[in-house]
Amino acid sequence: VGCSSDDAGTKPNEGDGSGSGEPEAVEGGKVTLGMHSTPENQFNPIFYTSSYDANILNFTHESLMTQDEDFQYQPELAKDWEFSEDKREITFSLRDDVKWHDGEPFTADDVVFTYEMLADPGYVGAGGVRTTFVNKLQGYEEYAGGEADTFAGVEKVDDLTVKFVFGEPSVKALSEVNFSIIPKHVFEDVAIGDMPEHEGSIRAGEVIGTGPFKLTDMIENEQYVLEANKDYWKGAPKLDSVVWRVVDQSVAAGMLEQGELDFFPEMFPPDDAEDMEGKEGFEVFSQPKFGYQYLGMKVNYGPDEDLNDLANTDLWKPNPKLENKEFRQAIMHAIDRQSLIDGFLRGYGSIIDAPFPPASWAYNPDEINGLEYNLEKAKSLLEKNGYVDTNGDGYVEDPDGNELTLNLHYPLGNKVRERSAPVIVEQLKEAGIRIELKTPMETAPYFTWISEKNSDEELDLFLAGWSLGSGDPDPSTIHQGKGTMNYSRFYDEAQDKLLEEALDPEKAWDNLEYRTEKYTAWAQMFSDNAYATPLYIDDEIHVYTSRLKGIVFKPFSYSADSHEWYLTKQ
Amino acid sequence: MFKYIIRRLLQFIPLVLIVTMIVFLFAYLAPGDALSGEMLDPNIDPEVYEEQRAALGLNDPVYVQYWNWLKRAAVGDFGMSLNFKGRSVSDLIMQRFDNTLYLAMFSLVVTLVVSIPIGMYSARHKNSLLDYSGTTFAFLGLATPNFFAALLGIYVFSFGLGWLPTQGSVSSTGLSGLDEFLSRIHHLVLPGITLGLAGTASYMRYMRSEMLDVLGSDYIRTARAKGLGEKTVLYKHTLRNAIIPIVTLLGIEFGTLLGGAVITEAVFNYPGLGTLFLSSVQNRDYPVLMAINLIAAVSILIGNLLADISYAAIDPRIRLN
Amino acid sequence: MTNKVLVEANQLKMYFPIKSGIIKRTVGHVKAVDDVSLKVYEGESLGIVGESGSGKSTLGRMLLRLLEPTSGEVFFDGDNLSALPKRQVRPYRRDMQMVFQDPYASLNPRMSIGDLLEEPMLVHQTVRDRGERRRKAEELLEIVGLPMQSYNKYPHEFSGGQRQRVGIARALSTNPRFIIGDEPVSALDVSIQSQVLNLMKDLQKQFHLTYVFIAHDLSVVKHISDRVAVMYLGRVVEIARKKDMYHKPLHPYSEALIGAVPSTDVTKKRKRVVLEGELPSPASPPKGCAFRTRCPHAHARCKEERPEMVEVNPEHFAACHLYTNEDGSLKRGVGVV
Amino acid sequence: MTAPLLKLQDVKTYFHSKDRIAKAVDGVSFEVNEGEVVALVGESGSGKSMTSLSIMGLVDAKSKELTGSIQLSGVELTDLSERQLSRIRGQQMAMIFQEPMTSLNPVYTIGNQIIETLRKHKKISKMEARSRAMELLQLVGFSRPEESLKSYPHELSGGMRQRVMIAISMSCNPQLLIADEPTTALDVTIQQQILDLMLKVKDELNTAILLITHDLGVVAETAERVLVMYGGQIVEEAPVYDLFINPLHPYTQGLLKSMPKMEEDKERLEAIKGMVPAAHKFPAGCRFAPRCQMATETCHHTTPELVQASPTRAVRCLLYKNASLEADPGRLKGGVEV
Amino acid sequence: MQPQRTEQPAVPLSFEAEEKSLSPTHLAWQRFRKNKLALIGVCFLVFITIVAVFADVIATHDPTASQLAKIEAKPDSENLLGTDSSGRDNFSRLVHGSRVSLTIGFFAMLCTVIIGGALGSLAGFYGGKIDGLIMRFVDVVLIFPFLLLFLTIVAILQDITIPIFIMVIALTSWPVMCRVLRGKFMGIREQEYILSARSIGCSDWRIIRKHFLPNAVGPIIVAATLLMASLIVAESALSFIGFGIPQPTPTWGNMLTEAQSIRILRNNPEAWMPPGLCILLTVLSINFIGDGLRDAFDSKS
Ligand SMILES: Nc1ncnc2c1ncn2[C@@H]1O[C@H](COP(=O)(O)OP(=O)(O)OP(=O)(O)O)[C@@H](O)[C@H]1O
Ligand SMILES: Nc1ncnc2c1ncn2[C@@H]1O[C@H](COP(=O)(O)OP(=O)(O)OP(=O)(O)O)[C@@H](O)[C@H]1O
Ligand SMILES: [Mg+2]
Ligand SMILES: [Mg+2]
Ligand code: NI
Repeated sequence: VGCSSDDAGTKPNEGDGSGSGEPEAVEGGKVTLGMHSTPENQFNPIFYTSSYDANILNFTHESLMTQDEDFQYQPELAKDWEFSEDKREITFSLRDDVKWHDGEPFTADDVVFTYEMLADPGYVGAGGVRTTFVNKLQGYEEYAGGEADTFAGVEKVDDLTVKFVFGEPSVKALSEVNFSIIPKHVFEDVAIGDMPEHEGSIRAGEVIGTGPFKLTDMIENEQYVLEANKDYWKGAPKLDSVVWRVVDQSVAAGMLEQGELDFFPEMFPPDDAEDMEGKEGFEVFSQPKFGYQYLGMKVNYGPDEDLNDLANTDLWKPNPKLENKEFRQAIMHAIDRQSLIDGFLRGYGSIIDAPFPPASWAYNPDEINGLEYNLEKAKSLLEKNGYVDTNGDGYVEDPDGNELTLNLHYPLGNKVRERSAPVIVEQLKEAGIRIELKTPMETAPYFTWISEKNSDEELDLFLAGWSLGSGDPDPSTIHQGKGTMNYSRFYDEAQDKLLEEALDPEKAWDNLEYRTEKYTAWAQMFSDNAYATPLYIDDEIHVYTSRLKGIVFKPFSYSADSHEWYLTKQ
Repeated sequence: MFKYIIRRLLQFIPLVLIVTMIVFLFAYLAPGDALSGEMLDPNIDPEVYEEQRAALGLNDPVYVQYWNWLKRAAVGDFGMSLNFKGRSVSDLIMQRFDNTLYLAMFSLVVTLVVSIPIGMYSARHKNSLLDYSGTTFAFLGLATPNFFAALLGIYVFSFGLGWLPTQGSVSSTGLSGLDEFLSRIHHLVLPGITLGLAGTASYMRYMRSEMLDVLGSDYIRTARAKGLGEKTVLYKHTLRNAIIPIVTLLGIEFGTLLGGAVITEAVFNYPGLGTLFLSSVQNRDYPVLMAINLIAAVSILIGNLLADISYAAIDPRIRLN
Repeated sequence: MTNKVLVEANQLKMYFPIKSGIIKRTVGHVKAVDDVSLKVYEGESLGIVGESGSGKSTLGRMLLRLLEPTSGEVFFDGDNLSALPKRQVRPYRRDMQMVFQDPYASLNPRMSIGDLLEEPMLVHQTVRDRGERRRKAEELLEIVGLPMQSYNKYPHEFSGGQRQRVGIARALSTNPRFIIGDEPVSALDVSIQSQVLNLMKDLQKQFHLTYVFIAHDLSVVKHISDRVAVMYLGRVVEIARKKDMYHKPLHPYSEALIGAVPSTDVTKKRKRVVLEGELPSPASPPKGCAFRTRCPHAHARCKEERPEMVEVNPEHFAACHLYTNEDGSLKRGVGVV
Repeated sequence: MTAPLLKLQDVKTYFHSKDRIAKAVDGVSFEVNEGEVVALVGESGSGKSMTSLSIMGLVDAKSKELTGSIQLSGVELTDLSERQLSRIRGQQMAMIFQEPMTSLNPVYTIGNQIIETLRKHKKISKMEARSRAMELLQLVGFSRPEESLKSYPHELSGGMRQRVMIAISMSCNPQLLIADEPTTALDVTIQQQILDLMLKVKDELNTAILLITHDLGVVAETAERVLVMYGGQIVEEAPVYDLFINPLHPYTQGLLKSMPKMEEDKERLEAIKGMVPAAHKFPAGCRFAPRCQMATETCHHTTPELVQASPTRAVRCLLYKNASLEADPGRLKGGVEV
Repeated sequence: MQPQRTEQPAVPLSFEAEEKSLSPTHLAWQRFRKNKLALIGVCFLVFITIVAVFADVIATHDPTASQLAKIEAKPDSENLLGTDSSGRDNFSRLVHGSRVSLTIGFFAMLCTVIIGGALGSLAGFYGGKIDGLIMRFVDVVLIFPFLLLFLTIVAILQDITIPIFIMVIALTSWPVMCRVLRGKFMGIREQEYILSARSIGCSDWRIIRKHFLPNAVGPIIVAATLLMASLIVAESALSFIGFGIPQPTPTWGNMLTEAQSIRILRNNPEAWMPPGLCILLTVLSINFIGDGLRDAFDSKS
């Protein structure tokens, strides 16, 4: 697929047209990119976990399909595909001109191998987390459980044809199988347990993909050198190399100005972005991220011991403080979300009215209400439900007249989220709700804690974020009663039903309108039930030197056509 | 002298053992199995869970666990990192250890090269301009938080003047020989100086007061009475005596540097043990945490040992007892 | 001076362990005091002289049970102090006191003279009334010749001699019967030293005190003592009445020691025994007679056998093989002059 | 008689501090001849050490003020630069200090410390210096000088260190040796050895010794001439025999009487009351007057001068100014050379 | 028996009768008063303490309240020092921060002194085995760098609040104090006046109380002040890496952390300069006071 800024990016590279005349392109050249945390140095797509490793993998590995700015799937390693009648099978025909970085041809064997590995009985034990890409496929349970010798879910038809077989028809089928392919010839003799430590997963020069760049050198934790793959099937990249450097967010602006960095994608701090926008020689591009931040409420605790029975709502215990729906709504109305965006995000963000990214087709804000900031309404809801300040301390007591304090937990790591926590406390104070702000925890232990500390009454409110990736907007994982990330432990039959309906293959197949309708109805119920408040979507901010051209920004990716990137003279 | 070193080495062993015990205890207290880095999935079948625990030796008596861990630690096997999937702790540490070592060494050298001459000069020329400036610098150095000095340094020398790099340990890959060395030094200047700031300040003061003490001592009066020139008195008789107490401090300073490295490395994104430690704290990567603690403690012990040996080398009184 | 024994030391030994190695093993002992027996009669003053490190202070401290002896006993007024548990020794402290060498270090710099003088009365509850205590303290000041205003002052405001007076007053404050002076004048200048010596002599008479007076200055000891004991390497080598000791020392060491004192008598030039070498280390004293390494009269027997203390002349004891035969009996003709 | 080796004239060493002047040495004049042993006695704080340090040019304080004239072999020391002085120190005049324990540099072998002095002042090779150092050690009574050269100060006892100090000070055959209380820290038996050694060395090398001490016994046995210091001044000067037989100054008399003596038995000592005044608050008039039993009213107002009582004796006391020595012979008992 | 005067006439004392006699503490104070730097230090510290005490009166803004409309605002009449990146009033945070920073510094120091002091004096007083045991313990703790130890404990505890922060500081930094006190006690133990007290029959407790402590108090205070200074610096450093007192509690360290961003460093000096200066000046003052006290207590000078 020939890609130019015209047919791909929603927002074409602004540098293109500006200035007097087109600056002259230079041959080759090196582009230095900045990221602010160290990768974990795991460059095997089936094992990496950190998004910083993904920064590198994005240049080196490819999947069967790619998505356009409308999230529609477009061919990549697969030329095209077709569904079977019963919608349970997809057959991909692969390109024949793709070569791995080491010159080996890319074939159906690689695809099958990749998915077999994902379903391997030892995969989870070796630290793999990406079973969602295989667990809907036919025969997964048997294969992963070690009962079957072959994986029925993926099948090589011929050297350039692969067939995926689902257990049930799924409307999300394409997104559920679209995963980076790893080379069989490198890993076939490696036991799955040893794969994460294998050279091909960690060593520069040994990491083999099909992408436009190959990882040739690195100083771990500092620099990752990606050199052009001259044999790239879309054509040799225009740049000679792309170098990732790990730099602190706080000095990113300075380093760009110093010319030490050319491009700081996605994570450029919003505070500095304003400054950079005015600067000559730099381009700032921002768009909403593909995820959102929310304030969760622990509506139910439980299950006490056995996390296996997460979905067994009978084992749940209601959190008495948050049982009242209108009280929860009052909390929702008391939060001035726009002020968070204007303040902490410097406007680089937007509020959302439904738990979908605005760029997604599922997002239909006009139809949904009940999330607006309305202090009066919050107060009247409180009063109506008997939450009044009886002892004159400025805070409401619960209907029984007991003092009411909710505690709010939040994780460290995301500066804006950290800063918004105390503001939420204040805003709720305005409404008369007393919040006790708890000591923040580091991200990783925090999420373990909020999902596990279920029997403990010390958790009422929590801040969290949710990222959808570029996949299907289906929110089941976090919002369905049995969802693994349903930290709120909220369950409502009617609401859950809508989610199920939205995925009903009968009606939803290739019918985005139908799904939009269902999701809109669901979103309304979501906001009525008020067990979580979507706070804002922050923008991803990209800052790069004006000399760098050819970047295509999709709502979820900036590196899609990196082989087209080029530099111009000053 | 040789006997002294042997004796010190023998004393070293029980201390290392105690240190390992403490680290083991910490790891034992920490959630999960911080010793092997195996995180057991608590969601699995309790029977299987128990089996796995038993297989990992988690049900053994504490001392057996300690012994097994010690045996593994002795050959550098600290288990797997929880955070860095598929990486062994020793691998992670090896990767960064040399960087921190360079940083600590560089800053130690800067500290000594700056503080000793200035301290000496200040003592010789009490109340001179340089003495006052030195004292002022020392006071300021002790009162300025390390990270703040680092930030100011970046602001002025990297972004203001553009002289020094702010991030990382080397400018690019593929360098070798002299180029690499120079690039590394270039990258060490700012972190090294900020890391050594507090040390420099306090050593300067130490040196000054030690020099003053020694200059007022009887044997210096003797040296003068013998008609020795000022230079001999100063460099031969005073310096060596004044430096003795400083040398003993060096062992401790080594520890301070390792601790300070956590902050300095964080500011400069310097890929050393400090940043690894910090990220391990943030991610509760206990196996890495414990291993770094152990390494730091052992490094300090070695530092102390070296300090003691050099102490003995310059102070003949030590060798007797 | 009566013949009543007030303090008696019986085979006192004090071995300080020398520790070394990783686990601080005891590798040897400093025999600071090695088998010393002596009697102090009520009302007398016994001088103890010897070179630095010969164990004088250690002996003095053991007599007061400020140090636990390695072995041996101390009797005070007939009571065996060594047999008493530590707590029960405290009441005895009223009767026995000490004056220290360094007037600058022996008074707590943070207590006023009044506090210092009253502390013993407080500790022993001898004077319970506050006013009474103050009166007593002022009386003590008067006794040692310090002005009343000193009561509120602090040690740093006094000169060495004055401090030593405070130290003496403090020692007197419990009305003791026995005082040990551990080189109480050696840190003082001659002119001040004589003031303090006079004072101590006066007080002895006035309060019928018994003194053990430790000094390394033989002329001072001679001035103040009735009897003198000479110590060498943790042992008493000679003990005699002052006159006997100074006019006819028996032990070669005493002889040398006395001879070594520079004389102010410019009219006569004396002939002296000058000792070779220095005091051996008390950690490894020579076998046999400890003094033999420096003794001009050392002979074969001195190497082998440790001399016992014998009464060579009445009330004149010495531990030297010059005066005994192989069987331990007194040599003929060496004794009575 | 030839010109004196050392000649001090009206030497004053004052220390200035914010609110006071400490007159540590206040107008001291005396002479030391070649090969002579002169003792400087006085109580603690009387300025003995300051006098000696002033001679050596080693008074080491920013706030000091040194006036008067100090001549060594006719060379005016006060005019010399530090560099010139350092050539004289150790070479022509040497000094031994009171504290043998701290006077040697603990980190160098004694051989090193002796050789360094030799090499500084004499242009000789290392080997020569070494053998000379061994000779010196032999001279001061080390039986195995070869080994002793290699030992460190802490391995030696006090007496041995003091001997090393003597060896160092004698290494360049100085004409003048200043010994500042060289034996006070030592035991009597050792003291005797050290004093004998000093005298022996003196006889061999014909060195003049300025012996500073507060021990009158030492003075009587070692010195030929005595200077008595009190309050930063010399109050009496006399040949040793005369001084002990017939002290003139009431202070000297008091000192002698307050000493317990081996030769005589006294029930009581006669003490001088009070104590030495501090250097920054000397009383007006005669500095000894407040403690003097013979002090008259005038003594408290009039400052006495050092008067030459006889060719060899001088005294600073009004008793001898008002009434000349001859006029009141009754006061002076015994053999004064008049 | 009437005490009779000795024949020796009373010695005229060197001081006049009416001259007021000064205790060593008084003298130390007099020497301290002559130390200009230390006095300036005291003045500044008193000033800061007053500010801390009256923080509510001086700064009327809520130091934790964000004004979202005014983020990183330049100073104006309402926000005298502008606002920080959370829109909180810098001036108010500075003023209230003094309270938190000083309290933390002080209590952390106090706890350290109590733990280290108690163990140190035990070791110094009894010596021998107890001393050996305590000192080995100290050695072992000191083998771990302060920051690593601190962070490890925090990682295990998983929670930081002010009391925990203070306790962990005390747990990790007591050995220093312990050594100071032990050294001092050891020194005092060798003094003759302790022997003198023993010979008089004082109990151990009285000896500690009357003879050890008053003489050790000077060095304790000196060490404690210097410790407090370094703890204030340590607090800010810990804030910087995110292990200090959690936001939004205002501490100087938390404020200074804002300067992490080069932009604020460059554009908003009014945001980081005041807390930076406050830390600097406070630490300097405390150090000056410490030095002054050392000189004052050390009567040799
Ligand atoms: N606490 C101790 N531990 C070990 N050795 C000790 C101790 N106290 C004294 N000694 C040793 O015991 C010996 C005798 O010491 P002591 O103080 O009794 O001598 P002294 O005769 O009083 O000497 P001086 O005249 O110097 O006071 C010395 O060698 C000394 O080093
Ligand atoms: N640097 C100084 N500043 C002020 N006064 C000083 C200084 N050095 C010495 N003094 C004073 O000078 C006086 C004489 O001191 P010096 O040391 O000469 O006495 P000394 O006779 O040697 O006494 P000692 O027998 O104690 O050695 C003393 O009162 C002392 O306080
Ligand atoms: Mg003694
Ligand atoms: Mg002197
Ligand atoms: Ni981050």
